[in-house]
Amino acid sequence: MNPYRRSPWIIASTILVFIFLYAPIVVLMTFAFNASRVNVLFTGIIPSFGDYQIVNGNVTQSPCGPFHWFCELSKNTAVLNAAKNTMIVAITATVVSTIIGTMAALALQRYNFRLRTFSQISLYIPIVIPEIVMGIIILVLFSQLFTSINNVLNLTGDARLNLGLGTVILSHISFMIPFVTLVVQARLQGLDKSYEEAAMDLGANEWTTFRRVTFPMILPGVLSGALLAFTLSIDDFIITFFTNGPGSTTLPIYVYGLLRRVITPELNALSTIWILIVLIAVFMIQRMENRQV
Amino acid sequence: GGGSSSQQPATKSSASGKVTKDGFNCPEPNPRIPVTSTQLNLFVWTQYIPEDFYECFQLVYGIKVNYDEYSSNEEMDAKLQAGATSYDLVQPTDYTVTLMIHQGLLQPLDHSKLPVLSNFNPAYMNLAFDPGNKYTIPFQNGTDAIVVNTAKVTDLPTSWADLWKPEYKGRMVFADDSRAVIGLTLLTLGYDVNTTDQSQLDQAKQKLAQLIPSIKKFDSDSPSADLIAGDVDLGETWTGEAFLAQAQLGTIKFIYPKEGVILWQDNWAMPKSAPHTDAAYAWLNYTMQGDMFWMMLTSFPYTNPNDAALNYAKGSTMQVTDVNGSSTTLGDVYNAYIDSPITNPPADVIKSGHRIDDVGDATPLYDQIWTEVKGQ
Amino acid sequence: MSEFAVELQDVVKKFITPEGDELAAVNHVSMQIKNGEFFSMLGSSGCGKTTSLRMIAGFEWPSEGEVFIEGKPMGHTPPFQRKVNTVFQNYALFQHMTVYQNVAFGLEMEGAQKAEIEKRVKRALDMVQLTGMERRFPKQLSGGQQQRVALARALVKTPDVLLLDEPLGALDLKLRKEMQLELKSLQQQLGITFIYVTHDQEEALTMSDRIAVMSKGKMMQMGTPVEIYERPHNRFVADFIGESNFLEGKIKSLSKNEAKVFVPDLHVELTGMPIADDLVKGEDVVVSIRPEKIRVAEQSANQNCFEGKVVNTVYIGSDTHVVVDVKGARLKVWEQNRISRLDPKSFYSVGESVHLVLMPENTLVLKKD
Amino acid sequence: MSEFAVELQDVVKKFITPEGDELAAVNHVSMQIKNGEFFSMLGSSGCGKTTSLRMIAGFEWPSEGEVFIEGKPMGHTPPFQRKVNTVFQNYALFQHMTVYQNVAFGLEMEGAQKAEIEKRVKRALDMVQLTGMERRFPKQLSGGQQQRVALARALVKTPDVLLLDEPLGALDLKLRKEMQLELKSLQQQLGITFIYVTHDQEEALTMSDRIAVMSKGKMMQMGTPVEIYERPHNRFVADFIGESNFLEGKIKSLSKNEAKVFVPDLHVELTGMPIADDLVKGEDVVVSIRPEKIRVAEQSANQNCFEGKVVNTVYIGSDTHVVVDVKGARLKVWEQNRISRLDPKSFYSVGESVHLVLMPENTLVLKKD
Amino acid sequence: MLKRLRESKSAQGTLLITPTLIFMIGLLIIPLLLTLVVSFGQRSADGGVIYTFSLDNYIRLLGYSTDCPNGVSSCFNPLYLQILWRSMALGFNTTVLVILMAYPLAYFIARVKPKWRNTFLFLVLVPMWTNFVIRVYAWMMILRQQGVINSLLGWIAGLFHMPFTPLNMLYTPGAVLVGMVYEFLPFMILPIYTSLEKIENSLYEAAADLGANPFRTFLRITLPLSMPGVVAGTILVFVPVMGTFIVSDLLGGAQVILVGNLIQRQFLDARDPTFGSAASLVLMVLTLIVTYFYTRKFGFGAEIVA
Ligand SMILES: Nc1ncnc2c1ncn2[C@@H]1O[C@H](COP(=O)(O)OP(=O)(O)OP(=O)(O)O)[C@@H](O)[C@H]1O
Ligand SMILES: Nc1ncnc2c1ncn2[C@@H]1O[C@H](COP(=O)(O)OP(=O)(O)OP(=O)(O)O)[C@@H](O)[C@H]1O
Ligand SMILES: [Mg+2]
Ligand SMILES: [Mg+2]
Repeated sequence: MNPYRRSPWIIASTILVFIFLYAPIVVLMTFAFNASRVNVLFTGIIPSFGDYQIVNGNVTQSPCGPFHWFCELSKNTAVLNAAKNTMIVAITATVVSTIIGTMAALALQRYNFRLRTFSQISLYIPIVIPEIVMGIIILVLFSQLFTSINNVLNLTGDARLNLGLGTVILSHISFMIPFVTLVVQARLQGLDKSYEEAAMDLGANEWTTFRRVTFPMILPGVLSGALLAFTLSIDDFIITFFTNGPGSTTLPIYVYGLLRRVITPELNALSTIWILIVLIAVFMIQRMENRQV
Repeated sequence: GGGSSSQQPATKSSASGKVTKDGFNCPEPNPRIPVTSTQLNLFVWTQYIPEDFYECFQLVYGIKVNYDEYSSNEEMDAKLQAGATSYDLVQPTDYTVTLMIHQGLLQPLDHSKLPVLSNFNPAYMNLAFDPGNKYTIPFQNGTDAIVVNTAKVTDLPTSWADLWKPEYKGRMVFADDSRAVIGLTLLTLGYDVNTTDQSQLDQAKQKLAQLIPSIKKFDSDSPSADLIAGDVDLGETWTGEAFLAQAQLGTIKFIYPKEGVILWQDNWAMPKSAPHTDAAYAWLNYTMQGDMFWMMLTSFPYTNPNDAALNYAKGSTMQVTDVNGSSTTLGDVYNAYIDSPITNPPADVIKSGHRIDDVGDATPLYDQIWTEVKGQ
Repeated sequence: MSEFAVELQDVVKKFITPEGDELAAVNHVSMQIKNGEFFSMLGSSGCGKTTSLRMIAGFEWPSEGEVFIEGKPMGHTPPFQRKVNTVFQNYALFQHMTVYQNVAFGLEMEGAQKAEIEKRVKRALDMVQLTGMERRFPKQLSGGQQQRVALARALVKTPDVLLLDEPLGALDLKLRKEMQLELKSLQQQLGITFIYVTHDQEEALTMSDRIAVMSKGKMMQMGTPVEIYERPHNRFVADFIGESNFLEGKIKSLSKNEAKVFVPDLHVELTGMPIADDLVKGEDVVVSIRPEKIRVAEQSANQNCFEGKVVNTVYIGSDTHVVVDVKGARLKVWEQNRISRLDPKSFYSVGESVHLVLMPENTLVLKKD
Repeated sequence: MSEFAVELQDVVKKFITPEGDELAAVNHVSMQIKNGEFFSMLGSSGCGKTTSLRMIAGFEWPSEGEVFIEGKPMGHTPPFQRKVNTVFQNYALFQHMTVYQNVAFGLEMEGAQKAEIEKRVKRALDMVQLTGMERRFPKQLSGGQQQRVALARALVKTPDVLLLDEPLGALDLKLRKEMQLELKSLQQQLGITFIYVTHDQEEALTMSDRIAVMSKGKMMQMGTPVEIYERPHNRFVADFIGESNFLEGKIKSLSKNEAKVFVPDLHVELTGMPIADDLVKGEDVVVSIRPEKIRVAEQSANQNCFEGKVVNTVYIGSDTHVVVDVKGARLKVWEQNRISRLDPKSFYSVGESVHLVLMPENTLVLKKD
Repeated sequence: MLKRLRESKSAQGTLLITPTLIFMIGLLIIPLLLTLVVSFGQRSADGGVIYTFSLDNYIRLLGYSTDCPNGVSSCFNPLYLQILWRSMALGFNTTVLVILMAYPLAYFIARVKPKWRNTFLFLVLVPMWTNFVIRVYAWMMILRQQGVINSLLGWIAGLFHMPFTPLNMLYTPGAVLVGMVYEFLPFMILPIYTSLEKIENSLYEAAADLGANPFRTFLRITLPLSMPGVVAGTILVFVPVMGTFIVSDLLGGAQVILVGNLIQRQFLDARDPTFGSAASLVLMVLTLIVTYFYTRKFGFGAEIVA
């Protein structure tokens, strides 16, 4: 250990950066208790419990008191539905892209084949392509595809293939794969091949080797890849907008539309709950890990 | 959602006895239209439709309503043009209608299936963008005019031209809408808002170039927020935002400029590819009945073209919550609507108003101007 | 079952180096390894030991030639279908599994019964004296212990052939010596064929039944430790295995088991034992003499005897290494410290003159290459 | 300038182990290292060698006691202000710098002139025979070459003291032997003080002027190689340095330089040389005899002579290690293979009976601990 | 069959990569070829595409236009180059700031006890799991004239009875920068962390041993060795920043046009997909080249999170 690691500068700047990261979050959470419906300025916390009362745009009294907006949220089917869709998309896409991406990483890192360089390069496309272009081209593709399929199978009415959560998920997967792959690749580079060889040597076939040895060892990489992908997915607006269909509105789309009207504190309430859940989860995991070691 | 309005059960004869979550007793559709489809897909402006519309329609017709939302005509048009085929109804604003007709994205409406047409105020029918309402029926409309916070601004602008005054520098908000802003610039020069004349446009560009630096924010989302928060003091905005801002901040004033306002109207239209036309007709007729459409008044402070709705609301004692969420009677809401020059502009304002229309090949010119003045 | 546990027939393994040119890591190598034999591969770094081993284990496939196990040609048979097991140089223990799980892994792969597994794992761990460590994770073990786990993990499969790639490379001298004995006795009691890669020649000499000395992908010599050490086929082997004094010279006369060689450095003729059969009169050769085989005599003897001066002595505990200058040629001489003196250097003080006797039977005549 | 290059006064270094309990990695160690001396620390893994070195270099600070360099107490002086340099076990070369840049780094830190730097780097690289490799990056070098770069990087600073932590640990035997010679001659021509950590005892014996043998954080013995090997203070040293036969016994009689010890295993009395001064009559002791110092005689000699049976012989090239059973006690005997025979085992065939002579001056009597 | 697969490593590799290729080729590369075709086309009156082969769009991008004021036949106006330049400037500033903020944090995380590292990495990511717009709104609320900061300052000023005029922060380039930095910070922290975490302590010790004080150790050892991480982060930050515009619209008051706006407007307001395609292709190819060059040089896959 070197005696200089704990430089006060580092610690100071670290604290500052964390403040920078969390200041908006704190504000955002505070506004979840905002009395003002319009939610532009903070007009104080909803003072008292009781029947719903509102005086020129400021909630003065609510059955739920300060937690008025949390109650409203629980009633707001639109938001909840959007949130649900977002989760469905994010989770499905993350799972799938993590699997596919990991496979790709294995291929690129452990095997030699003709399309190697090509694949590696093609993986950078989603990173550099402007979102709107990706959104529109994918939409064009789907609609062409669907129209032709519908004509071939002459499907009609609701039987027709259409935009929806499915198309959103597919397009999300396609821009999430590269991030997973690159991260897992990084991990694989660090992982000595001899572990896999040892497993095979002991009689494990390719699949078992992966399941029992490779995967557990690259798990951290896979997880962080999945996290990155997840982070990108739950926030995506443009691509989702073009590829979604009736009834598949996600949170970003919903909220983005709300810009045109009032962003009521309900959304702050939503974010607040979500963040708390995640934070708690994180510390639970941390606790468990510490117990293991 | 933002639009949901909570009422006591209506004591109307036509009540169906079917009641929504918010306790609204859905009226019977009249006439009831025979429908075979079991679904309806809408592509609508974000948060532009009261929850109860969806619920009631489902309750009385048993048709499930799926909807997608967009926040600009261009997005909607782009998506349909790119081949989104599943929508039964969309809500284009006037100039977009012309465009979509050209693009062949819309199908003509069968007026025989639209008895509801009689509900509308003729002033909002048969407009230039769709003569004879071949493709569209009105939904809501409003104006773009000057908004001012009288508490902060002493000498009030009376014309678009006034906005060029140096004292407003850095205090103004404008819609982030090339057509509207270039349009009003053209007006100050005495030109038509839809001109395609190169030299006129060049002059407009010069003039606009002087305005841009003194604009603090371009905002087509919610300029009201900045007005309320005091980050801007005046600018150009549209009916709904002005009304919202005023509701929060009494000192907000909506001024109709000398050169004339810019008029706009959102309409219902039916894409060619609509899979459930029958359900779509049912929806149009049902939701625009007077005893349904009044809901727009309580949560969407725009100019309402639906006389039946206005009449229904007039003097009604029904308990409702208004735009600010405070509860009053529907009658009062009606009065507020009628009395407000924002939602109910004087007739001459409407008459002297201008409408943005599609300019076809000239569109890139407008965009070019916008890009240049902003990119300077 | 074939008499050979493993056989390499004229095997070649080519690699494309990072620079892009082709490299024959193993170059036309053939060897037969008998059942139950302790067979070592010896050679300097990069000579192709690991590669050969990997081809037997099935991690690499020969570019040419064929590998036979139990007389069956292996072709592209994957590792998990070969009845050989490997102990890896870096142990390659599964970090996320306990000692027990590591050892059990191989048996689970065979689909053995739980009870059966438990029994055999226990026996294997006893064998390597790790009982009680079952629950530990590899990183909680010392180097030597990890090494044992790797061993147990391979042994528990009771393979016909066990491949070991420098298993003791990472251990310190003391521990290495212990493990050498353990390995040897294990091999003897189990009667498994060991193929053992090392670059520590003393290790190879002490443990092996037979040794293969490799260099640059080629097989230099194969034989028992004694053959390798006492009858090296060429200078490389003589030099790589143990130390040697080399004197260049020219063959003057030649008989079946004696060669007279003129050594210009010493301006004398030496009688030595010709190694290669195809030596011819007048050929340039090197004479190799092991430092421990040079006798130091008080007074001159008649044959192959030289006077020299001690130029340096190094005390290494059990022996003293003396460097003697004979007419300008430096000869290494190892003397055992058979008497305990506080200054054994005085044994031979620098500058002192001594007589060295190079006995013909200790003097090997090798081809010059 | 003080006579001692480095001095440790009663130094203690405590660590908190991962398990949370306190561990004295170095436990009240004192040593004086003279200027220009080649000083080695020897000990099994984990005995505190590296820690001691790191305290001298300044990477760790003593929990108790004081480190002096050139007679000055170091206290918490940071490494970059101490005139010692270190050659790290894993070399710790800067991967992103060329060989030249690596070596130049230290001089730049001193703010030396460009020309000056060039001159000295060149000299340093010559010294370690790396001229021509300036432009290479560390990963383009072999282990031995990297090792030399690390050396040059430290030497170029012309430190008063050079600390080397198992610098040859990673190299293979052949290369290690070469580097040992190079290091030794470098040290002699530069006259720098070397403090050399190793766990290879042969290395320590061949290279060092003095050796410190450590165990479990404690200093066991400090002295010249010969002292350490020929006069170990206790059983640990005798065992750790080289090999020994140990026989337990009881002192029967005692004089200044001779002790009569009864050895129950052999039912005899041995005469040996008492090591510790405070041995007393009747005390339990161990008698230690080096295997190379046991004479094998054809016919029985009178004193300290035993008959035994050969139970095992191991051929290691230069020597043959014979294990002889004397009345149930196993004695290791090393015989040099002074004659080249194709089967030197026949030298001593298993089961053959031999006479062993343990000469008193080779027989050390140690405290039993 | 299985046997043959088993015996051909390249077959296995191909099998593993296939799903990825299906996605990449199916959903990206083929459509991209379409855009290429479109970019050579011409705009039709109602915003459709007339398929021809004309380079007009690309020429126009370079700033040569055929319709000019006062009837000149052709004129040069580097408008789009300026916009590109502006976007790059923003991207550059953002990246630099992000690096400055991310580095110490990454360094800190790389040096805490291993068991805590994951937690800190999580804490870095969590803010990004709130909704983007809500986040930006939070910033607006902080920066407004009557926002958090101004209130705080006002209060402090009040304590000292000083006159205080609210700072004008929202809708300024500064605000845009803050927002951008905030949005992209994690994407820089993760890669830098990984590369720092790989550096062995002995290197720091070696440097100290050779006489380098902590500061110079940082300059000469730590920084260079973490460069791959910085580069990887730069790609993950700079490239997207070039394409985004929502932050600048919301926090900057949409006063300027960036490449992102430009492309967006072509597909929407201007309804000129041909020009839009051309613009985006140029942008992509530029960034793709840079990215590939960098990644080849520094191995960027190896440097994102691990
Ligand atoms: N996968 C590979 N690609 C390219 N070259 C390789 C590969 N594996 C080994 N080589 C080369 O083949 C030669 C022999 O390598 P090998 O590992 O068999 O040597 P070794 O005898 O085991 O050396 P060591 O004693 O250092 O382990 C070396 O020059 C090495 O660089
Ligand atoms: N930073 C530390 N924290 C806790 N314990 C430590 C630390 N450094 C060393 N130790 C412990 O101190 C003891 C001595 O370590 P040291 O590295 O000095 O041994 P060594 O003689 O160098 O061993 P080796 O020959 O294996 O290098 C060991 O038990 C080690 O576990
Ligand atoms: Mg090897
Ligand atoms: Mg050490």
